[in-house]
Amino acid sequence: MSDPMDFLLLTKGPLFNLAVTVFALGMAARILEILVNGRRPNYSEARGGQWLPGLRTVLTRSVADPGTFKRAPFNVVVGWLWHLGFIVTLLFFIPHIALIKSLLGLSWPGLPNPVVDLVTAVTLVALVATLVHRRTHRVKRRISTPEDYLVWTLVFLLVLSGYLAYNRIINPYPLALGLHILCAEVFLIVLPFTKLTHIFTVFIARWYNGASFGRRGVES
Amino acid sequence: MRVFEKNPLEKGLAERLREHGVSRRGFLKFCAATASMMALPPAMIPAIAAALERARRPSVIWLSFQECTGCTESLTRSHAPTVEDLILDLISLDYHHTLQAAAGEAAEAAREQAMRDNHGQYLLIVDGSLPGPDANPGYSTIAGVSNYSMLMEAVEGAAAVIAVGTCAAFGGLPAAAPNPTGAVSVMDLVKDKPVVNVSGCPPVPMVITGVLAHFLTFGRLPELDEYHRPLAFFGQSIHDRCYRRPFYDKGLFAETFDDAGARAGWCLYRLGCKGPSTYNACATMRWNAGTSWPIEAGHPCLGCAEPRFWDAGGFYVPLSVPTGPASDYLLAAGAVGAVAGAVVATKARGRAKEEAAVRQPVTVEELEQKL
Amino acid sequence: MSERIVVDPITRIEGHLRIEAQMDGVNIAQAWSSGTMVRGIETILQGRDPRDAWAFAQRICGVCTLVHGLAAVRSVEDALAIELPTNAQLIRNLMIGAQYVHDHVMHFYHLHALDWVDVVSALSADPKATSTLAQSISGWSKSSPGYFSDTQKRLKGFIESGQLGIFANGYWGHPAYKLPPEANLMAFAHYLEALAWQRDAARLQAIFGGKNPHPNFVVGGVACPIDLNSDSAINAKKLAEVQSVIASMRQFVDQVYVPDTLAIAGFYPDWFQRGEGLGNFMCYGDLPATGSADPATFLFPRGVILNRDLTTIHEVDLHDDTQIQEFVSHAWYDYKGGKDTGLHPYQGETRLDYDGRGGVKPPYQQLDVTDGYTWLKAPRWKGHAVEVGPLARVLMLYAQGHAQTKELVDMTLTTLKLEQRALFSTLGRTAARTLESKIVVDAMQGWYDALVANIKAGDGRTFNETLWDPATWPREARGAGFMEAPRGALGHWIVIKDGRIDNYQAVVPSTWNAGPRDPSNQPGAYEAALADNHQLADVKQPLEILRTIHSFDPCIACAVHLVDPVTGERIEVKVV
Amino acid sequence: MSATMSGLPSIPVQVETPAGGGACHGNALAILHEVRHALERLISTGEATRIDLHALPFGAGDEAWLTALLGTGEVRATIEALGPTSVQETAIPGVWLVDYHNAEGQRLALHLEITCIPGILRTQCRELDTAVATLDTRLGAATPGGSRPLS
Repeated sequence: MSDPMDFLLLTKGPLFNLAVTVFALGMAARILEILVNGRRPNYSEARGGQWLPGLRTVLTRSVADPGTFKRAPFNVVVGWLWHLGFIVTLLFFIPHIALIKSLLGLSWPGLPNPVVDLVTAVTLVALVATLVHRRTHRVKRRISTPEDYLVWTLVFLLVLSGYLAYNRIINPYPLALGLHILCAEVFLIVLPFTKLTHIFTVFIARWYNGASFGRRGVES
Repeated sequence: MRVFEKNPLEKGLAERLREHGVSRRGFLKFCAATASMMALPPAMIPAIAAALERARRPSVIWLSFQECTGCTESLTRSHAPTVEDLILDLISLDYHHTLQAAAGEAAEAAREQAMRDNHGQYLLIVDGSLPGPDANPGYSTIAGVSNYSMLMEAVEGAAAVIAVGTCAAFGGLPAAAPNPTGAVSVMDLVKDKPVVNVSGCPPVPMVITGVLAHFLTFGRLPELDEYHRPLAFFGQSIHDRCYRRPFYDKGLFAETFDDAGARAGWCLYRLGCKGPSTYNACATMRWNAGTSWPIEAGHPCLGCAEPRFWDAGGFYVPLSVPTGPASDYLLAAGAVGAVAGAVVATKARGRAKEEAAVRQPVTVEELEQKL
Repeated sequence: MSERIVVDPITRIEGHLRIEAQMDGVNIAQAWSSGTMVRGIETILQGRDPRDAWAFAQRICGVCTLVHGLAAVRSVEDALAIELPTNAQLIRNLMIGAQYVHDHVMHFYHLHALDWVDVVSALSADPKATSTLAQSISGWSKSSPGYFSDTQKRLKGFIESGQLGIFANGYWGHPAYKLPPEANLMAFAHYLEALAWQRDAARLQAIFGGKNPHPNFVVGGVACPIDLNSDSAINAKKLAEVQSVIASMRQFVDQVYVPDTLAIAGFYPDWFQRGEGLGNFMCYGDLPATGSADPATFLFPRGVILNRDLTTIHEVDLHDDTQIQEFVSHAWYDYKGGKDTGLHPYQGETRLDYDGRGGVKPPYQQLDVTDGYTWLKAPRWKGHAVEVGPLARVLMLYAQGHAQTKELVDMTLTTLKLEQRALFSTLGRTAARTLESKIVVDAMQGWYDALVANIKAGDGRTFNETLWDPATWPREARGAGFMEAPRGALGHWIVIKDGRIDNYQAVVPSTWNAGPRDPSNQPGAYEAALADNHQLADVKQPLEILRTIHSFDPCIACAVHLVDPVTGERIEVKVV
Repeated sequence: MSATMSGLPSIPVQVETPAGGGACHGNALAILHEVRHALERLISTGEATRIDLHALPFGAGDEAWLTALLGTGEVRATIEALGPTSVQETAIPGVWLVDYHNAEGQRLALHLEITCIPGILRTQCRELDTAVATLDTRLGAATPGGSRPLS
């Protein structure tokens, strides 16, 4: 595909449809499976409610406990940084909101572009730091799988291509935008089949945990 | 590409102007306007003056194929140089359907004469796409001759070809899906001659005359981008040069026509503006002697200088929105996935239920008794 | 055997037109009009967002650059019953008005004038006498001997350069040129002045529509908001610019265009006696005072005149499928129901069939006029071939007793010492174009005043948002958008299904005028006009054909169109 | 304030605040910085600079804002050649606005010149060759019975 405009139209049209299809199929199947399956039945007598503890855990697990923080402050801070950065750029950049509105009909106010731009830059730095950390930390290096690196690469390329397109570092723009969309499409396609699924399942998992503890009358 | 060698007796531009009573100051002013039109820095004015001193009128043959005459209309809106200055002083427009006096055989004879007299030296301008060599030649003919034959015959002796307008440059409207007449662009067919694409639907008038002036001044074509468009005019996107850009950066957008944002001149991105992906000179040169341009008049940029802009998504749909019915795919695939997931899960659950059915609950007391 | 004259390309028009005339001695016995280029815009429109349709349709033509865009917008508004804010209506009227005046002046000076004006003869004019002539017919300021002397000098320098450019091979010295050198010089000066003037006139559309050619429109109103305190909206400064453009238009029409038309026409009285053609005239009407739903409020009335009978105006209904129909018996298309059937635009269907319908393989010398011979269809109103355009409008206004029209027509006839019958002729058509420009340019001032008054009264609305979102539309809708384009009655028909264009068709002025014969062998307006009392002084230089054809102001890209087969049958096309 | 200095009101400066505010879209400010550099260059090396304001993405109010800020200086000239060209020194010495129009009054170009005297104001050496002849003709016409140059 030599023509940038053709490339952009390919990514905005057929490839996007394909990506969305794979993503929706995979993700819906996985979530439904989780929800319908539920947990393994717990036949013991409930010693407390499930809902409140479930919700509470969703919140409390989002903050690292002091022990974890002390042991691995870098993981906590940098991890937080780029997760938050990713969410902010994804959900509060105006062109993304326009895209989501076209898909789901939902819309909300966005952030000024320079703010999103800054957040993106911070996210990129944090992502690089994460990788360096993963490579230099002995234990972490040992436990890292190829999937970890694949996922890191996808996230990094996605954010980087967006940054390059917005700042017009790659030209012409249709090429830059097409590359960014292509990254997003690869991201969407692998999402349901890798640990990226946690974007959608993390809160379900936490709720399950909290609920399960709650039933046992334990606070998690 | 020296085209000015033919008639050494012919006078240079400065001399011709002086004979019309135009002073040296007038000539310098003409050069200043020319520099501005060619998007060259004012420091170039002395060089332009020196070149124009010697410039002679090159022969220009203008072929119109599958077009709407919007490009010619646009040319007549040029105010520097004006179309009358252009055709009387700067070029010799030897064939042009809309403007020429001659018709029928006499018109074709004028074209053939100019092609013979200026062989290898004339500029060929084309507006409109044309049915390709594999399409039915009857889809577009002039004087009983197919557009394809006429183009190829005229290209043969041309010094260079300027494709004016998005149709000639990229196929444009006739080539929009499903391209009912098999329309192609000039560049699709002309491989052995330099081709300049002056895209736009229509192009900014000063961009057409700017390219002509460049050829006239320097005897060669300007520097081109990857689409063969002159960089001086197509080097930057509408978005980068848009006076509403600060609003884009601040996140201030018109949500509909005639809301408070629209009235205050906020960014038109959400109304579908294709400015970010469109490279053209509208934002700086503006239209109709600097009167306005589409975004200034409240309408999002259609992206008309880009290839395939007709098929690049709705004109009122934001640039970031996919062109296909992606939300339908999302819904359908989501539903299918959900069913599949549910079926798999239900099966698993069925097993769990079976197990639960044969389960024999025990209490602590029973357990203790058994033990 | 009598001779067949071919004029291809007909130049100084929009698009690609070929005329073939069968001679009977020096007389034209029969003529055939052929549009030789097709693009298939209506096919391209199918399946797209109706709100985008205007941009596609607008590119049908870059000369009448406004009309197809607006007709498309109106077709959607008609289908969805969208009401326009007052300001939007007035702004559109101003843009339409500017289109008329700009287009008519350019037609007269740049497309038509060289049929009557011998540029080379201007070289022998006396600038002083030219000045006296110019001052005797008008108070236009550029009329000094020095001015005409400079113009002549410039022309002389140009011709002596040996490169005649656009004036090369004109029929200079043809015996049918009757103007004295001084009138030729004056007209040539005005040829150049009109080029300059039109640039200024085009600015009105740029102010409201962002650019000209091809200004922008939006379904439900206009895109330009009004806010007197904003730099980015129609503000006091822009309104003042609009006023100054209107003033310059009025001045040019009053002091140059009208006097020149009368002066030139005065030398060609015989051209008020030929080129009449059909004698049937049709208008859709336009320039509404309020919405486009009620023709009674239009400046240009709607109706049909048959057989020059100005006492009976027949009613036109665009939605009635027995009234407007298109035939392809002599066009390079095929109909499912056979080539002799007529179809209303809502049911319109067409298949490009050049080879099957008599198209001659290029390069060719002569068309096969017994079968298909053009890319234009033959539209008919209740089976009648009708002429559309300025003459139709002026006759309609005259028939309805429009005071200004009566005054202008009667003044023209008196000045030129002509009977009312002279209107039905080649120059009658040209004069009607001039007179209606005067009517429109005067009306523009009225719309401008109304716009300013409305804004002052506190109404700044320019856009009706209620039906913008396709989710609010009915599943199916259909509408007819009409215009009185400068060249005549224009209609766009749209069928909308599930928010997309299901079918689209345009029947345009030049299809009515330049169309071919129909199944009953009735000729189109061009063909009939050429067969009316035309003698060629020199068959090698068919200037007379140009005069009559140009009097219609052909716009052929407009006229050629097609609709996709409603069936799945596809044109064999190689998509590259 | 010393007696030799004139009071502020007598300095021909005219700064108008743009109506409605917000007219400056940012590009005018950048130009002013460029003008400042050009002035320094003019002072230190004598090199003149021309800036083509037409080639810049100005918003509807930018140009008015910029010209208002630069103000109006003492010199104003109009040149009639291929339509009017107005030359106006701004309130900043050495900064000139040169506004080229065609015969129809449409603007061809708008330049900011940072120089001691804009080139277009100077008499053109190329035209001096006709100067003596032109004067002779006029002298001849003005003197009854004709006159021959003394030389």
